[in-house]
Amino acid sequence: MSTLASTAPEDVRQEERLYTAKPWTLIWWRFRKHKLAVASLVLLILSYSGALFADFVSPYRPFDIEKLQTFVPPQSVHLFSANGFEGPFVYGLKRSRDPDTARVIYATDETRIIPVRFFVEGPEYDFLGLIPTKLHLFGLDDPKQKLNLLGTDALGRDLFTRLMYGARVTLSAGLVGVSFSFLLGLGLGAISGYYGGMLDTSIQRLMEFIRSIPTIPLWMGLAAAVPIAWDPLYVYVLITVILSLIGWTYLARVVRGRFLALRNEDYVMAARLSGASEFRIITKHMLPAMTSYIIAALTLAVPEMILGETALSFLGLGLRPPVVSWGVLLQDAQNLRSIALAPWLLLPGVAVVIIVLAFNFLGDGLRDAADPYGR
Amino acid sequence: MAGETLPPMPPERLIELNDVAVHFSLREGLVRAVNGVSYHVNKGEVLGVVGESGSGKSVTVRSIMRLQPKTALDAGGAIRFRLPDGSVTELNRLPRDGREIRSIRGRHIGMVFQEPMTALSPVHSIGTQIARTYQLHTGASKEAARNRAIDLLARVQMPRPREMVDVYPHQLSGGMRQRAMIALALTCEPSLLIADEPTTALDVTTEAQILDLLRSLQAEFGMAIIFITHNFGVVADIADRVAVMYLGRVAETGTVDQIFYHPKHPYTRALLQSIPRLGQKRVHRLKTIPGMVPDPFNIPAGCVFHPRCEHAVAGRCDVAEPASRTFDGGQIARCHLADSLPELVS
Amino acid sequence: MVGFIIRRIAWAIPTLAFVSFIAFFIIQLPPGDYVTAYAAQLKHSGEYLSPDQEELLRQQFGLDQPIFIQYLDWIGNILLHGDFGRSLEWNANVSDLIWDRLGLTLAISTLSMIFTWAIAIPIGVYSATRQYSFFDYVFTIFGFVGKGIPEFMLALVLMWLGFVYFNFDVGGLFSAEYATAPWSYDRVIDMLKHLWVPVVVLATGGAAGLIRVMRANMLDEMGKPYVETAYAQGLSERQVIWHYPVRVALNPFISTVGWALPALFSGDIIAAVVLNLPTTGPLLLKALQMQDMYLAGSFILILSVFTVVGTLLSDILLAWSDPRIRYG
Amino acid sequence: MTALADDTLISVRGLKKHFPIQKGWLQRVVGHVKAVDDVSFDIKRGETFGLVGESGSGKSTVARLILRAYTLTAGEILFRQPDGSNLDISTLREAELRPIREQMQMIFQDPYSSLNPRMTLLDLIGEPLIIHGRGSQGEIRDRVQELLTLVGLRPEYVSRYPHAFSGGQRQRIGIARALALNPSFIAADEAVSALDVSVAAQNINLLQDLQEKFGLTYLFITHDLSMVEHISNRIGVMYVGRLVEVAPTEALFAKPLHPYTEALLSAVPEPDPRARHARKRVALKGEIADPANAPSGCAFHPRCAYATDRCKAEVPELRDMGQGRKVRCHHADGLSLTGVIPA
Repeated sequence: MSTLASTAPEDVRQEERLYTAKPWTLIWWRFRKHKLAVASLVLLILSYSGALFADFVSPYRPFDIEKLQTFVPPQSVHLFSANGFEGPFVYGLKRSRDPDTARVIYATDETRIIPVRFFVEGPEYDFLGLIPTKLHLFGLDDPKQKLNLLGTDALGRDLFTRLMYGARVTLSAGLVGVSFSFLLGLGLGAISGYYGGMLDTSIQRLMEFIRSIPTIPLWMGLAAAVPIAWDPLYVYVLITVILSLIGWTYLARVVRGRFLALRNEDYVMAARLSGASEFRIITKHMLPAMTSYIIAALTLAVPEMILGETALSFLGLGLRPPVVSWGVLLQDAQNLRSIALAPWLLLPGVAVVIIVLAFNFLGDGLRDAADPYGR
Repeated sequence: MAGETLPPMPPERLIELNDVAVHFSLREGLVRAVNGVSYHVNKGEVLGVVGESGSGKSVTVRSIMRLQPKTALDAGGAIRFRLPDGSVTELNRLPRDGREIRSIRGRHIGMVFQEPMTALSPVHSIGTQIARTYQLHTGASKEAARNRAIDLLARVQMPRPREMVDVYPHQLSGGMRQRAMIALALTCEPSLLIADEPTTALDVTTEAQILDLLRSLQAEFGMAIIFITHNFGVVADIADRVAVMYLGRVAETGTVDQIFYHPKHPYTRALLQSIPRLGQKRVHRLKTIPGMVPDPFNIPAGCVFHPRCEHAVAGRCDVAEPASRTFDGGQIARCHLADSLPELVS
Repeated sequence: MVGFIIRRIAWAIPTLAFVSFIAFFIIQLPPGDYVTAYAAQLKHSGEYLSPDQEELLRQQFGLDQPIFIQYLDWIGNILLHGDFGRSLEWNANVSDLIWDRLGLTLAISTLSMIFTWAIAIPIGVYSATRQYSFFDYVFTIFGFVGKGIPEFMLALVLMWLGFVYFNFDVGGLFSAEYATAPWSYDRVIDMLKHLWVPVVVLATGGAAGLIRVMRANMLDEMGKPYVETAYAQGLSERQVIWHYPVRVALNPFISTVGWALPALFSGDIIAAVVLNLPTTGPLLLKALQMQDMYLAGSFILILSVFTVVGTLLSDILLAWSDPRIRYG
Repeated sequence: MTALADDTLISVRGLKKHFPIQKGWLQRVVGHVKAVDDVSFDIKRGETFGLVGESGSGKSTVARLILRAYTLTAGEILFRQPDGSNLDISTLREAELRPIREQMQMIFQDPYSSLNPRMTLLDLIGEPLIIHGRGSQGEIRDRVQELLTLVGLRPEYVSRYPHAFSGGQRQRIGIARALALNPSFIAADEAVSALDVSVAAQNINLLQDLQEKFGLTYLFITHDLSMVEHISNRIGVMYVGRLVEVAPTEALFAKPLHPYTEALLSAVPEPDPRARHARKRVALKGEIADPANAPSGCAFHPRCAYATDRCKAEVPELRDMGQGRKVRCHHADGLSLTGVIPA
């Protein structure tokens, strides 16, 4: 007991805080130490909010065609001009034709300074689908002038705007797909792990079988069977279902493994021997111990779905125009000529890579933090 | 610094540890896992090292083999080992992956680990593992090494050694695996065998078989053994001399009789009294040591055992760390009160 | 061991049967059937089929039979005569179209896999043994990024870089003058010049993943007691690492060989479309886009068979390398 | 159902548990592990019954069967109710078992895995109270604090999580949980084996104090023979799923009747260096048999120095030898075996 007396009261309080911290607090404390994972979390929150408020964040509408503004390169926002500080602005563009190839080329006109304004009026839209408004996060005062942060495509559509709208589809496809897989995986994994026996064996066999089918050809085959004439919304749902049909085995394996491990834990038996009902054991003992692992596994499954959707749409088998998704946007970058002419068309691909990396980092961080009681 | 002033080792001495310290630098702070351990082993002698978990007994023997984890810091002390040609090397000065220490490991010092299940490679047959060691140290042919493996398996009393040589560890029972492990450690007839809790994972009857085997092998090969255990019964069974460790220090060393019948350190006494013995007159309560082993980040000041010691004297035991004191018959205890404790009533 | 292989093969057979059924099912998925599509094609060229004629054709092709009978017909033709049906789009027998391309695909995939392993294993071992060193971090970052970049993206970027900075079209497998030329020494050299791009593209993603797996496995294994035993035997660090933990850490690798090949096939499809390679990928894509279902179904069937066989092979390899499984 | 002697709390009769061995992809049953095979014994009210045996002997399975953690393959478990009647609990369903669970509890070996790390001590120790509706939230909290004090932990620890405690303390938390419902019977499965010597002694003393205070009956399972001698009144020795000998502690240690018991006792390493040469160890040939493939007849015969052809052919019965002793050996009458303590 003299050891206790020799430690400062501050330490004791610290210790007591650790000893009485809730499991999720401990997980959060551990997660916080992964700087990259925390940064990824912030990035993902920003991206998803950007997608949710795409119409507000982007200055234009995704289908606004500007015939005189095709293949405009990304414009950079400046703060200082030759005259000193100006606040955010872009230079005007001078449009001309290359005398040899007759291609349109753009040059910045340093004499024309066009200030970038925040909360400007632009094309009308319904905020969150409810409130009609014209307010946009940023834009130019003069509706004749265009602000193309990431350039434009062959039809003069603003790539930044399309990227934000595309994020809605691509990012949500990951979540929707994962929720489908999750339902399947959790259900079958839990049944398999909890009941065991013949049921477990048959589900195991089924999973083994599904894993022995090459994923992408199967996706492609199924996706190709989706009738072209269908409503884009149906196609979207169907594509995510197809993606999840194959992805669930991984989740089911995680869930089953946890269930099996937990079922044999002494504390679960202790609860049973105290007379706890099946329901109580599952809800009070097993599920709380699994949630953090499942969340980590889900996080790691999202990027697979995003990559799947992008790949299918890129190949023209998934979502098709007029739906805007990152995979659809990348279709424009399929041939060498257009990339050579307008390399910024690859930017949706960069966005995919960043989001996928962020999910991977986040998932890794979560997985490391998932068991705060590791011995 | 200690190395230069140490007296030369007497000729019968095989290995001597002087004031060995091993620390670990962890995120939570510096852990002094081993903090001034001194003991020695003479040729052909069995030293039993006893202590509870966290006493540093395993870390100490790993520093003999220079097998500490990479996070370990050598924090001083000397480990001197006599080679068969009579020369003495200071093991603690050898680089961890150097040629010299490698020529000692497995050849002059063999080691047996606690978990025979995981301590043998799962993807090599036991014969392959033994033969590789033999070839490494003797340059023998494959054929000779295989024969050596069969011979060793026979010597550790494995049934059907000619078949067992091609068997994989997971096909064997715990006791058989431990026999294979011992055969592996004895491949080159080392002069010192380090056994780290070799019987802890085994059942009593198997434990007895392994202890008998070790004893007969020791008579046959004439090697010395450092036998680590937490079981006083096992020590009493096999050791000539005993070192009792507590919190990274040696509390007491002496012959097995001295430790069991005339313990001088209150910790040794308390431990001996806290274990139930067969045929002991039925007592209702066991004697206990109050409190628990402190965690390695909060090692008590003064004598590390004082908070749990029934004889501790305030102002002395909680202030000054006691020095090792030598008594008649070479018994050494680290306690301020070692010669003034009341006689044991047995 | 023999018993194990027999049992394993016995299990592969129902899987193959089921896989083939799925492939057939996919062929049947789009609305309409072969005759509808054939009629549409004829209509395109100005001819017209009456409903009666269509019905007659259906009977002739057995399309009025229940789906299961049709399946038996289809699979029977494949198994007994190697007849995969006819491609409408190419107006040719499917089997004439695919074998050439499959050969090239197999070559590229195998090469990529060897390349992947040659990179991933040493780097994984290095990263694990020098944990938290500078290069460990470099490889870790490579691992993450490599896993995050989809193959087609990498292919696009490589093509763009090659075109803009080296003025060199890295697409295709042959330069224009060799594309249709018969095989010759020069043609092989020309192919090798082009081959590195798909190999790099396919190997990057795979290697990135495998480095991470290898590193994690190695770290796991190196903490195990048998490694300490090996050190205590007097082996040097190099001997210990390559003879013990690497041997064990490779097991999960071996178990993925079977999946690695089909996974490469899958990756190859998309990369090959981008890089315009004369492999199976673009043909399958085209078949799917045109709903040329016999061709597509055959591809799916063959790729699935490869996967099943690959899995079977890796299971056997694993049993061969790990006595715990062999005798388990 | 036969009547129980007045002082008997639990009577186990012909207990069997066979686990199927499944193989292949279709999980066909290719055999059975006879983990427990025809085990019968009584536990008297207020006594400590020790069950010893090597790993794989089935001793833990016996405890789990009595507590009905597993379903039995065969056998009866008679349990005396507080009103004096006895009840066969071997065939009760989970719902019918609930009132029984209040009377019998278990202490686990591993102090780490037996406590849910995501629950506070209040939730952990209070769980049985909540399940059986013992009082309001406030009352449960008071009771948990009382239990903590009882096992020597500070009552203000209620809101801590298990990771705050050392192995020995966790074991005490487990004891407090087992005591929560005032059971009459506790099965302690290797309850102190995982602990350090000095801590094990503290917990053994605690168990003995609690037994005295509440008149508890223990089934004490261990492989540590010195410990079992210290704590038990009577002992059962198991070998490969069968009980080979039952006897009062002193009698068993002084003069075993079964050759296996003799060998087991002689293998115990004694903390007495002078005794090592004085004592003769009974060498056991070979290894403990595999319960999936037990030898014919008496499972011990391949290792037994006294075995005859009869032992190979015929399974011996557990015979009553008088003075509360039972033994499962054909030759028990003719053998004169040596124990490890003076008679």
